[in-house]
Amino acid sequence: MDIFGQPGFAVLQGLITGVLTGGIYALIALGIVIINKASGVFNFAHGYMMLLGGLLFWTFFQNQQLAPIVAFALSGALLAILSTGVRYPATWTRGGRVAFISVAWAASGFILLQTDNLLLRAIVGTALGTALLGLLIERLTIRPLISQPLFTTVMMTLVVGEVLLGVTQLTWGSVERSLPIFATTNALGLPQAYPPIRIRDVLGGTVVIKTELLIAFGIAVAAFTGFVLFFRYTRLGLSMRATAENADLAQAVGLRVRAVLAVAWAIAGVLAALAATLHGSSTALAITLPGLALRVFPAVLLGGLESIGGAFVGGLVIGLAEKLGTVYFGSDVGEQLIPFVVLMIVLVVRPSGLFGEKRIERV
Amino acid sequence: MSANIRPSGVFDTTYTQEMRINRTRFDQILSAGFLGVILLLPLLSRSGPFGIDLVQPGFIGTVERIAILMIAVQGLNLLVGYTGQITLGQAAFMAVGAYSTAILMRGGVSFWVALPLASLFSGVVGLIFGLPSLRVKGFYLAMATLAAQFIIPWLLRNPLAPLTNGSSPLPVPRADLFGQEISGLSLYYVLIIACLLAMIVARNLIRTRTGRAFVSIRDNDVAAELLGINVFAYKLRAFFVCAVFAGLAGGLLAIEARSISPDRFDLRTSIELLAMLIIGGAGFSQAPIFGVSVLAILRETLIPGITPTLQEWLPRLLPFVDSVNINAAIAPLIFGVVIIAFLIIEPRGLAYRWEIFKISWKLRPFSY
Amino acid sequence: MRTRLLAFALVFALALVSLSLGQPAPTAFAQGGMMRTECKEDLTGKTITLHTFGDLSGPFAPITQPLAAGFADALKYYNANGGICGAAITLQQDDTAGRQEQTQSLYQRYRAFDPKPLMLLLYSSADAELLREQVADDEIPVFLFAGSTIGLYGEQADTPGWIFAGIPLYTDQFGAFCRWLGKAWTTDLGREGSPKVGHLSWEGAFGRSSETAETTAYCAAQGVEVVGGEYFLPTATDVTAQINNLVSKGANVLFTTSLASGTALIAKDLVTLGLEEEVLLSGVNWALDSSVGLLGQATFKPSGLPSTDNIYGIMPYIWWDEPTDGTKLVQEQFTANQRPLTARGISYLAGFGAIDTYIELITQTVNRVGYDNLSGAEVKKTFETFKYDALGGVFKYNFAENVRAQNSARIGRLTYARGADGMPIVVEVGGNKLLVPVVLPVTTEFETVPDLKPGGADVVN
Amino acid sequence: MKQPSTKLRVQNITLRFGGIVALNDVSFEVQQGEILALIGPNGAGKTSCINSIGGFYRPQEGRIFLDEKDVSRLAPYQRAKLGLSRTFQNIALYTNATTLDNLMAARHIHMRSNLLGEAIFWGMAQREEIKHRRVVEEIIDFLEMQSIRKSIVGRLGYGLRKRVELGRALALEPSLLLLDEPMAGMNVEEKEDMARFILDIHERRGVTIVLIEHDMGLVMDIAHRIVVLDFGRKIAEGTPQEIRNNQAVINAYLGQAE
Repeated sequence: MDIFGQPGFAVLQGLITGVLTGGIYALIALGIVIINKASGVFNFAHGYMMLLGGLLFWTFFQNQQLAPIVAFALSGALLAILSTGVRYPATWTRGGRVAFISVAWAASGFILLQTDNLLLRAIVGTALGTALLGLLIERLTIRPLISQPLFTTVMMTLVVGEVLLGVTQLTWGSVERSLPIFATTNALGLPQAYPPIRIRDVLGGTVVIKTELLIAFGIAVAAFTGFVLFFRYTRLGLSMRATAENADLAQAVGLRVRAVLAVAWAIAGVLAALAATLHGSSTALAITLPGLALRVFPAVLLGGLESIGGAFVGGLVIGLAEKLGTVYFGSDVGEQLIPFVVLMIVLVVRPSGLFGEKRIERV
Repeated sequence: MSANIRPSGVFDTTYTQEMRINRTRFDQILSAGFLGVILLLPLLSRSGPFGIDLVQPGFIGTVERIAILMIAVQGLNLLVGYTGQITLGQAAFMAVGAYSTAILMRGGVSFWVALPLASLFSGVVGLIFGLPSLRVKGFYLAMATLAAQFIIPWLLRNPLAPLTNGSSPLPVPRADLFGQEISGLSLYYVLIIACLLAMIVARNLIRTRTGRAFVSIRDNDVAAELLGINVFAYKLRAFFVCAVFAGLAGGLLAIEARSISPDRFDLRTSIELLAMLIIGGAGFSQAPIFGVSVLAILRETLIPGITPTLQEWLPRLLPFVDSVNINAAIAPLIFGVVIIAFLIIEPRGLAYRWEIFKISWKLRPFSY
Repeated sequence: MRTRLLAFALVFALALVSLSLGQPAPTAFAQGGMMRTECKEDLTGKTITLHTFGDLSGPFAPITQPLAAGFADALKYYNANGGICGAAITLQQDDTAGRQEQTQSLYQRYRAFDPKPLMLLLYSSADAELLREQVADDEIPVFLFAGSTIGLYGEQADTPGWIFAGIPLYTDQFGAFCRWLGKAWTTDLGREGSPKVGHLSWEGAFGRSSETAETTAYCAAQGVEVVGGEYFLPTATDVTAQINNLVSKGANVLFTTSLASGTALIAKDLVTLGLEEEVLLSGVNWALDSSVGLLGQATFKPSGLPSTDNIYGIMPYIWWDEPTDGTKLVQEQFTANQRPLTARGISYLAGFGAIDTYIELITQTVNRVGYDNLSGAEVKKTFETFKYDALGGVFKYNFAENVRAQNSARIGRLTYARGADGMPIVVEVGGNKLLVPVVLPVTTEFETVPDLKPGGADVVN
Repeated sequence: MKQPSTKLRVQNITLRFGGIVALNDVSFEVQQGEILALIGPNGAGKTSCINSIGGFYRPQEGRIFLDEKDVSRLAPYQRAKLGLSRTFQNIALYTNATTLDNLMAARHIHMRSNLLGEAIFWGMAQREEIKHRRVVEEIIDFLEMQSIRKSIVGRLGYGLRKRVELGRALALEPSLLLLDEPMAGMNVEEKEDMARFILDIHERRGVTIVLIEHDMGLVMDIAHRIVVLDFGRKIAEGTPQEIRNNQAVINAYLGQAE
């Protein structure tokens, strides 16, 4: 059975894979949107943050002892975030706060140095590492640019990417690494990816759903739901929204705007690592990873620069457009041209994107 | 900035005199001296006719590339620095110029005809990608040019492959002048003179009607409109001029490299051109001179110079570093750190510092 | 065959164990054991530099970084064993990050060195293609460890020819594969119908290099139909759509011209789609690299072996697991320098071999013209009729008029080392369990590959 | 009832921003060579009216005629070419440029050089530069700005900046000049200077002027006729004498209920 001249199952396959890879795109887009929402900076370095985050995850996931100094630095970052970046409920006493922070600190240190559960160690270590990375980038490169023209911040994030590339090269080199996190152990004792879900005899062929992509998609959806709830119901989330709305006003009513910006960068760092890990688990972690973020920029604009829901929809649409484009026109059109054609169309037809706020700069 | 500070003892008696680029003896000597050194450089190297070994022959190549990049960066300066529009697609417009030049020359057209035609064509392509500036500006416009940076190489790779060899490089025939092949020394002078002319043209545009319209748009586009300036038309004009410069640079690159491929004109090249502009000082006519020189010399002379030392010492300082990786890591690291330092310490760039220096020099000893 | 395989596996497993324990196995090989031309001149006290640059940090980096390790270990070994007729070899090496801009500027720097480089060692098709005209102008011969037809012969097999390739041209590799496929399809491979090949490769000069009008026509003459090509970006997450496209055009063989992660991704998605039996995966020599075999180990076929098991391709050299003097030497140095398992691929071998080749090349040139007359032009002259078995036959060079690329190859197959019980051998490196990728020759004799450059001898009209 | 001497005709314009009506069916005419003052309390719609005439806002209803030519659909730059020029309530100068450059920028519509000519500069473009430089110098002399010719505008005092802006508006050689509160925030001396310049412009250059001003004394002195706006409606029109005695105007200003 053909759909517009292509075998139906192939089209369906394209649809499914498109949506699922779109989930990873959406996560990447979310990281970019969060920074843009909080500080009005479009982070061109996001792809490189992904690369660094993914490699951090890989490092922690290896069955090797961690140098205590690394654990110390990372739990130090946690300590810093918990004691300055977070607003605790007013009902908490000072003692309660100190106790909470100490317990969290000790627990992270323990996990990093002692646990046998590599996945847990990798998650904790990467989250802390990339949060620290986000904080450092914000503090060292973005904050000094307050009140500089847009052009300067664009340039800055582009260049931060260069530096991160240098750091990853220096530390990890450019060997490709496989990251089998969604895997069981097979008869030989090797990690083996979960078998794909096969649906036979649909529209004239077999349609396959890749399990790791499905899991990645699920995690992406969960992360999105988490963020929507976070922005809606937590104090920190609310103050981020307020800051995004009007930084001066937020400052005037006593919100710690700088802390909010820093937290946004930290969150974006964690999201970058998450996206990189999910992507890496389905192929490999390679030095070319930042190129993936480039293809997600159209998704961000399509959804709207400041819209979290938009990032999700944008990611899915770009994922779909790529795969369907490949099915119908071949991969040179699908993957290399379509995202950017979508970008041009969005800019001409509806620059604010599908869900973006209308207050964009217009001529 | 400097226009209102005149060195004492210099009085302009005619408007013509006042409009000169080099208005003082000091400026004139400096410019002439600078130009003289540049023109003499290849004669002082081992490969020159006199066999004097004062200048590293490798440095001549660096100067050639500086000349080419300066043209591209000056175009960018007109669009970004003077008109205030961001573009991330300058390398793609260079690609259009380079490929058009090469294709025309392969078709038997003389280089001297092909180059201007290619530049103009590149300008037209620039105009097309400037069209979104009717509706969007600032960051959104930057994104449109980012799309150009991907769509143009795609066109070169795929539908235009019969003309361009697709992803593979396209050989470029040698350019000639009166039957004489342009290579070595003559290539050097062709590039330097082209660069010089481009700088003068840019300077002329800046100090006349178009330049004032560009600056009006950058500083306050609403007021510009009310002064009778068709803002959209002038933005397009800026895109056109910018891409013409890029096309010129691309065409020269084609005859210098004699082989071009789409990879040569990637996003990172565009970013580097922008970085050169910022370091030089966007919105100052000397920006390309400073920016391109600093980054090109950093990349081609300084970084290779320190790499061996780092290869020896870094693994000892940082135990996790493998010396094999240093070669690859060092260029992006140093490049990135230098540009970040510039963005934080002097976002207005070297040309701005230079102006300040010139003023305090002219006003010495009372520079307050 | 079976016992030999077993023997390789055991030797290899032992080597790996000693590697993971970090104990060097010290036995030195005399350089003379490699059948090197004897020196007529003693160059002790002199220094000869080998110049090389390429993509160490860009998309080709996974392949090129072990190459750098190979250079380093070979230099150490050969300098300790006499260098070039007593002269010490130094290495001038730089990174282009896969950027043409950088290639151009590095080249200009290199060509201005005093003394001018005697030879440039390159390993990227795109670099060779970019510099093709310029090296001819500057009279610097290039030894290229890639098979770029355009780089060597230009668009119409025209001059200049200053570039010499250490592996067969990708067009010729594909031709050789077709020739074998046409014969082996129903016999050795036991398949039905006729072979139909789809190209599925990386976007770029390298990836697109084997699909040309000449190769398509030649393959058709061998009874192999080329149904089309799909080119994906190195960042692609998934190629199921591309595979479906090609399969729906009738492809039952995929041929890839991409490096490790590209090939591994195709292998994985073939398994995902359940096409691993139906569709034969094959590629140029890079598809048979251990980097592919290592990366492919996340997905397994129903048979229990990794998705990258049984990839067919061109094998223009002797592989690590074949016991020759050359491979033994390389394995020893590899172990002695505690290189990681991930580096045990073609690049390390190539890096080592390149140094060996350079020594021989310069030795022959010095013997012919004397040390004081060494120049790029003279080295090129040596190249033009260069016949040499590098590393005692690991790489066989046989250049002649109009043959500037290595031109003999076997068909090989990537699989995994098995123990006596027929089960794959699992080793533990750095806490991770791994299967050991091995490459086995399918056809044992080296055969001359067809000449499919534009205007080449075997081009079908 | 068309008269050839009508310079500007505003015909039933209504301007809405979302639900807010900024101008409601406003009509008035400006005769050739007169000074018309537009007055009204804050928020009456005076600036909206000027912006509509200048083309910055597009009224949803109504039409605007300049020299009996319908300009309602024209972009601001096209209206400028027809001889319309203006100053802003909050000065909109190019603050990083010199006075001279600001004025030269306003010569744009009178210049004829093209890209190619400018690129070469010597010859036509240079002659043109000099020609227009002379015009600008005349204006500088006229507005007594010789001493600040080459000063960066951003560093000038408020009163001087207002004067530079007036100069820039004049450099367009307009036939109709819209002045949005040219004397706001000035001291008495500066106001007197400005009033003198406005009268000079009117007399010596024959420019028709529409003026928004709060200083009633001044308005009554220099305006020939006055249009009064309140809550986006025109509530009165007439000579200063008539306006002074108009009950609706008095109520509007004193806030009495009608």
